[in-house]
Amino acid sequence: MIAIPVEHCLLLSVMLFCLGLLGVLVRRNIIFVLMSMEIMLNAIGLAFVSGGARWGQADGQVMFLLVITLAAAEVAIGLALVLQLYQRYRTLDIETISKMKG
Amino acid sequence: MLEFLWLVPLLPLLGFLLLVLLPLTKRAAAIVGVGSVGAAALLTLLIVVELFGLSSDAQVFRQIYWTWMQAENFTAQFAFYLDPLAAVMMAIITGVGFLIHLYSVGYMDEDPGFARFFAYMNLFIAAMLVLVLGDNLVVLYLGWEGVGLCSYLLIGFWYDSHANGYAARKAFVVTRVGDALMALGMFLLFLHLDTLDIQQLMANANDQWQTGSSLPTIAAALLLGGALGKSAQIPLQTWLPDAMAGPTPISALIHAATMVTAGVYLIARTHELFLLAPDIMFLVALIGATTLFISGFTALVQTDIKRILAFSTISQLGYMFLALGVGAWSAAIFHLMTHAFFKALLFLAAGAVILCVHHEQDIFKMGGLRKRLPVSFWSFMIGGLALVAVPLTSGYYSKHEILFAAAGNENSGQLLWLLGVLGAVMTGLYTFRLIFTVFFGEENTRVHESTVGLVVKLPLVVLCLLSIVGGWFVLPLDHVFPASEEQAISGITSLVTDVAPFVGIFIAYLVFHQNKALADAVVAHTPGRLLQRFWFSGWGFDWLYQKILVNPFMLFVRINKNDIVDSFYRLAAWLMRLIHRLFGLTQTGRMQWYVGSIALGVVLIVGAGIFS
Amino acid sequence: MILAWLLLIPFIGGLVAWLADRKKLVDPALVTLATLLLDLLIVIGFYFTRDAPIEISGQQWMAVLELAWIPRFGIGFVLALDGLGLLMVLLTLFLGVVAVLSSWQEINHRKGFFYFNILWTMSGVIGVFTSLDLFLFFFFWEVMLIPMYFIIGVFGHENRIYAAIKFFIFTQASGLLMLLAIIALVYFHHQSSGVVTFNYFELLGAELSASVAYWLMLGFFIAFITKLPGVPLHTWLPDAHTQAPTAGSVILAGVLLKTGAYGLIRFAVPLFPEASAEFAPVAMSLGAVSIIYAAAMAFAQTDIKRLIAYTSVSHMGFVLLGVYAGNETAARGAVMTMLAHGMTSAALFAFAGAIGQRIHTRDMRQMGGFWRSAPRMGAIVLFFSVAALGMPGLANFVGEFLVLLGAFKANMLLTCIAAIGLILAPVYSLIVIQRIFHGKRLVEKPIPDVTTRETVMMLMMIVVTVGLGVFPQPVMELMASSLDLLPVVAFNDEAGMVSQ
Amino acid sequence: MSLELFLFYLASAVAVFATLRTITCLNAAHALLYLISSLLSIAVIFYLIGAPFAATLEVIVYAGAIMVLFVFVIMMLNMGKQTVEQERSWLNPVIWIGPGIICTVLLAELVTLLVQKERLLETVIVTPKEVGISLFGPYLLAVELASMLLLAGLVGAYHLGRPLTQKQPGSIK
Repeated sequence: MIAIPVEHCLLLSVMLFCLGLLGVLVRRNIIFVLMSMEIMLNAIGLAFVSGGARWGQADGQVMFLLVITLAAAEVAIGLALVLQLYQRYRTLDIETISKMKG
Repeated sequence: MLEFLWLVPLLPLLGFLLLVLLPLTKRAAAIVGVGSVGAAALLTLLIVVELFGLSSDAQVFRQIYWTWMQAENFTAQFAFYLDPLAAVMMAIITGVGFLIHLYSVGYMDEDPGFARFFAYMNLFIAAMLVLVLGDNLVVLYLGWEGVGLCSYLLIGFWYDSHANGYAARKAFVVTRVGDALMALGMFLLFLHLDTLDIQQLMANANDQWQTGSSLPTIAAALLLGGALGKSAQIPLQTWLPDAMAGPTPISALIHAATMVTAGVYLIARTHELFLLAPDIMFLVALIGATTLFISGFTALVQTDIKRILAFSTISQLGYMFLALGVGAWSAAIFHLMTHAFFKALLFLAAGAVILCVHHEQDIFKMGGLRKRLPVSFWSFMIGGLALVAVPLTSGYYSKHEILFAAAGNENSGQLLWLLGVLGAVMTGLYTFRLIFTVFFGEENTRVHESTVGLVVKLPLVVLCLLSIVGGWFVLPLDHVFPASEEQAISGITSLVTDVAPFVGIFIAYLVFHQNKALADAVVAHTPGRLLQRFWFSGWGFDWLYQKILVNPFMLFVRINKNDIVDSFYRLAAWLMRLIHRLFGLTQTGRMQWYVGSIALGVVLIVGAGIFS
Repeated sequence: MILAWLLLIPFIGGLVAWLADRKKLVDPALVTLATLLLDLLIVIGFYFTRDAPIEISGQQWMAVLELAWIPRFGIGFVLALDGLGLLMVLLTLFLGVVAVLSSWQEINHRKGFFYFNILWTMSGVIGVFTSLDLFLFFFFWEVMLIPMYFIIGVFGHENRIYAAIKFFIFTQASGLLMLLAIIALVYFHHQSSGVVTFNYFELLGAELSASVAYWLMLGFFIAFITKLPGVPLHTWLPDAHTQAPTAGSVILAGVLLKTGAYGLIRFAVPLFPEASAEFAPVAMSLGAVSIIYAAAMAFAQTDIKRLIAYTSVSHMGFVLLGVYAGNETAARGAVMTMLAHGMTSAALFAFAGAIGQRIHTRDMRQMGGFWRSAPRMGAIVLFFSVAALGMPGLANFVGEFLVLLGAFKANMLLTCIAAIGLILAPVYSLIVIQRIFHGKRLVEKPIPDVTTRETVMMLMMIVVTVGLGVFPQPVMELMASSLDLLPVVAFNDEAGMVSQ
Repeated sequence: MSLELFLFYLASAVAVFATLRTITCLNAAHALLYLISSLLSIAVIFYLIGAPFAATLEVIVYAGAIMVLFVFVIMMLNMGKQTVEQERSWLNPVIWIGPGIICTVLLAELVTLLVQKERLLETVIVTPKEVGISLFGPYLLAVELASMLLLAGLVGAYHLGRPLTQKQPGSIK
């Protein structure tokens, strides 16, 4: 029994999430976008874990584990794509890759 | 011979089929074309002789071939009905038709469409015979439309010219207006009388309907519509002058002698129905009188020889309608017959003239042809005299019967008579204007005589003869029509009627022969010129129809060529495409734009969750 | 079993034609012609050797085939043939032969696929005319659609994709409405009787509330009137006809439009008699409007195939008028008009195609004076134009006359309006002759006259048209029993308006 | 205020600050370092709220493995001085406005949502054993799926990571 207010944890996670979102929206460098996405995933993980901790259940951490797996896979693919794109376009500007418009 | 009745229309029909299906030489085509009608004429003669040999009560012969259409209580047999009226019509059609066919062999000799011409002519004879022999209105309608079709085909015979095609279509469409009314009349009759067999229909009408009640009036009015169209009476007369675009024998056969009298025949055939509708009877008389009066004036100012005769035909048909309207049925049919003789004669003579002056039809470019073309001249003279009803010619007897009947009619008979007499004066005037201009005066055209051969002359001579003696025939129609009571005609009426044509001839002599400057002087003044132009245009009917019917239709058609209904669907498609484009704009291909949209969506949804 | 063969022969023939072309064995056109002639012979043979009629719920059927298909949902493979169906099948196969003959030289690429589509459309149409299970009916309704879509979209003229998609969207959207109506009908029938069935005979007696019946009737009506087509759902037709290859136009005009009319006669009216009676004045008005509006539109066209397409709309207006007039006279007239229109429009389209092949345009402003070099073609087109304008003695007249005669009994005013169509018919029919065959010659070299193949084809059609026009009675007796369900429609006798 | 609480707030402050720096930093390597410190402080928080297993994972997988990947990639891309200049030009202050508003509003909303609930104060320690039991008990399928995802990621990364050959389209010379 630890007296850390769960909603403070959640508050932190929400703040981190919004910061991550801000990063995704603002940055044009793909590396930074990917990092911001990591931040967001991490914030989600934090929310899961704190929820699980509040009710004393393992599910939160299981979910965190899955999130982390997802993040790992995403980063692996994402970075591979970054390399590939950089090889093709010699830039990391995300706006150069906007051919899929309607 | 009566049992061979079916063969009479069949012979020309077979002729038609042979001419259409086999590639015949010109000679063979002439033999088939003329021969089939000749055979039909011969057969008709035998049949008519046999029919009139029977006692007058038994002069009715019906032949049923097969059931044409049958549904519920409606039955239309394919059947022919021969009575003295049909027999007279049959004789006129095959007789005059044969003569005109014969004439055409000469007239159309150099035409490349020789076989086609005879095919159409034979089909016409067949259809016309079906029309007069039809036992019920549906078979009659078959012939009715058939002759309309042939009329169309023959007016547009020389298809190179668009004007001919237009005239042909105009003829078809204008008469079709009448036909549509007639069809509605048939539907109405069937709805209330449960049959379309003419005899049964008349009997039922007499049984079920009161004289003057609304139903027979409407039905008679609708049938009258059909008759007006076919017989070129006001207001559907405008097609006939244009129909002169066809070869001249056509004008003689179809647009003078036979088809245009179909309306007269229809009314005579259904006279019992018309007797139940006195209002319509009066309307018929009035239309006839007006038509004969108006077209008399129009004929006076025309310059085309065939158009003069065309308006004259309309005018004479007006006399027949006048006769029908006042109940002088026999007189109408009598005039129909004599008119067939002398108007066919006039047209054929005009054709001979036209042929000899290199297809020139303007009478003012002719002149003094009397000596060069004696046969044509005498034919024209005899036909003209019969037309203006000079005593001892056939036209005299028939027209006088009509005028006396009109004078004796209790229903404003004096007015009708007066119009008729004025028309007679006009007839004399325009006929002799034509004759004086074409055949007298100085020559101003080159004439080549050679083309008028025997086949052209023989029909002319026969028709001359008929135009003179035709009036002596006594049509045995007493049993077909109700007897009209003998009217007391005052001496003065009789005298005026007799004198009227001579007045016309005399004026014509003064104005168009003696003192030609007079006519020019009249036209030189503005009112005179305006009047002349008004009359020339046929009293503005064409102009009126053009303005109120044709132009709006054409306008609608031109505006709506791409189908206004489709624009609704096109609008829907356009809207879809617009939406597609608008939504497509959001598809920028920029990841951050998408993420931003998602974030905005989240903001909105969560916001909605909070504030709801 | 004969019915299954009727369906299967063109079905298999289509596959054979495709394979024959792939393997370059025989000309697929020959395969198609043989298939259709075989089918035609079978039908004729069946007609003469048929057994006593089978009676199902008071109606006479010449042949019935009933197999279970998806019993769980009450869907059966039910085929049946009566007089009306027989006439329609005969018309279909006859015009199929005409279509093949008329496109003999027109198609050069992917021939096998073309004839495959033709035969499958035929199969679908025959299915539509024989199936008496609503699910099966809908199935065939779609089967005939898609090959037609390919015929227009792949083998058509310059604007074919647009036309094909328009055709597809119209028929598909309206077909969807019909499907909804069918399912709803089955559902409501299930509600009242507890039986799930798509069977026509059982659904005939479905108890529906008046408003439900009205809506369901509308679903069927819209599907059929789109196909018919009636104003204002006709606009797909001019495009489809104009762009389709000759055979496509022939089949479309001659056969496919008849499925709409057939649907009205077989399904829309008998399934919902009261609702149809209530709706009849509207339907008849649409018919009358179609007649006049399309006639005026036809006159305005300069594209010959478009013109003929609009005349089709006008003629099918008579059918609509006749079906809803609610008496047997008009109904017989409607069926006669269907047959007659099948002949005349198919013949005119065949000629439009033939002329198009000769001078490579459909624009009538570039035609004129063809009579001089092609008098026989002119005569034949003249014949069919005249037939189309309703000349007595030819097939169209019988139909139109009976329709108007019957309709006059039901509604005088509308009949008077429809009679204006009689006046407009020569206006548009004769303009065809005038523009193409009369007048001055505009094309440099003379166009070749009809070939023997075309002459034979046209003589067949002329014989049928004249035969139907002069001796329509045997045909009318054949269809008589099929129309029994139509006159259920009862009218307030407006005729009493002018009674004495 | 207990020690734990103090540590919690301290770690939170570090996390927020580090994250903020991450998204604003111009140099990728510096940003990555900030990110790692943010992740580590979150690991501390995990430990504090009774999830030692998650804290361990956070350190090993996130701050360890994933970030190393980033480091390698940054090294491979050889982002030098000019990239910093580029970043500066890209990070125009104006472009912060729109996303900033959206994020602020979202934050406000989420905070409102959190505040609306009654206060939940306590947390319970969840041992790695419990996590393991539920991982290989009810969540077995999810574990399998995760393994498959990782495999797919592996294969995908291998495939995508191959250097560009001459034949491949889309290259800019």
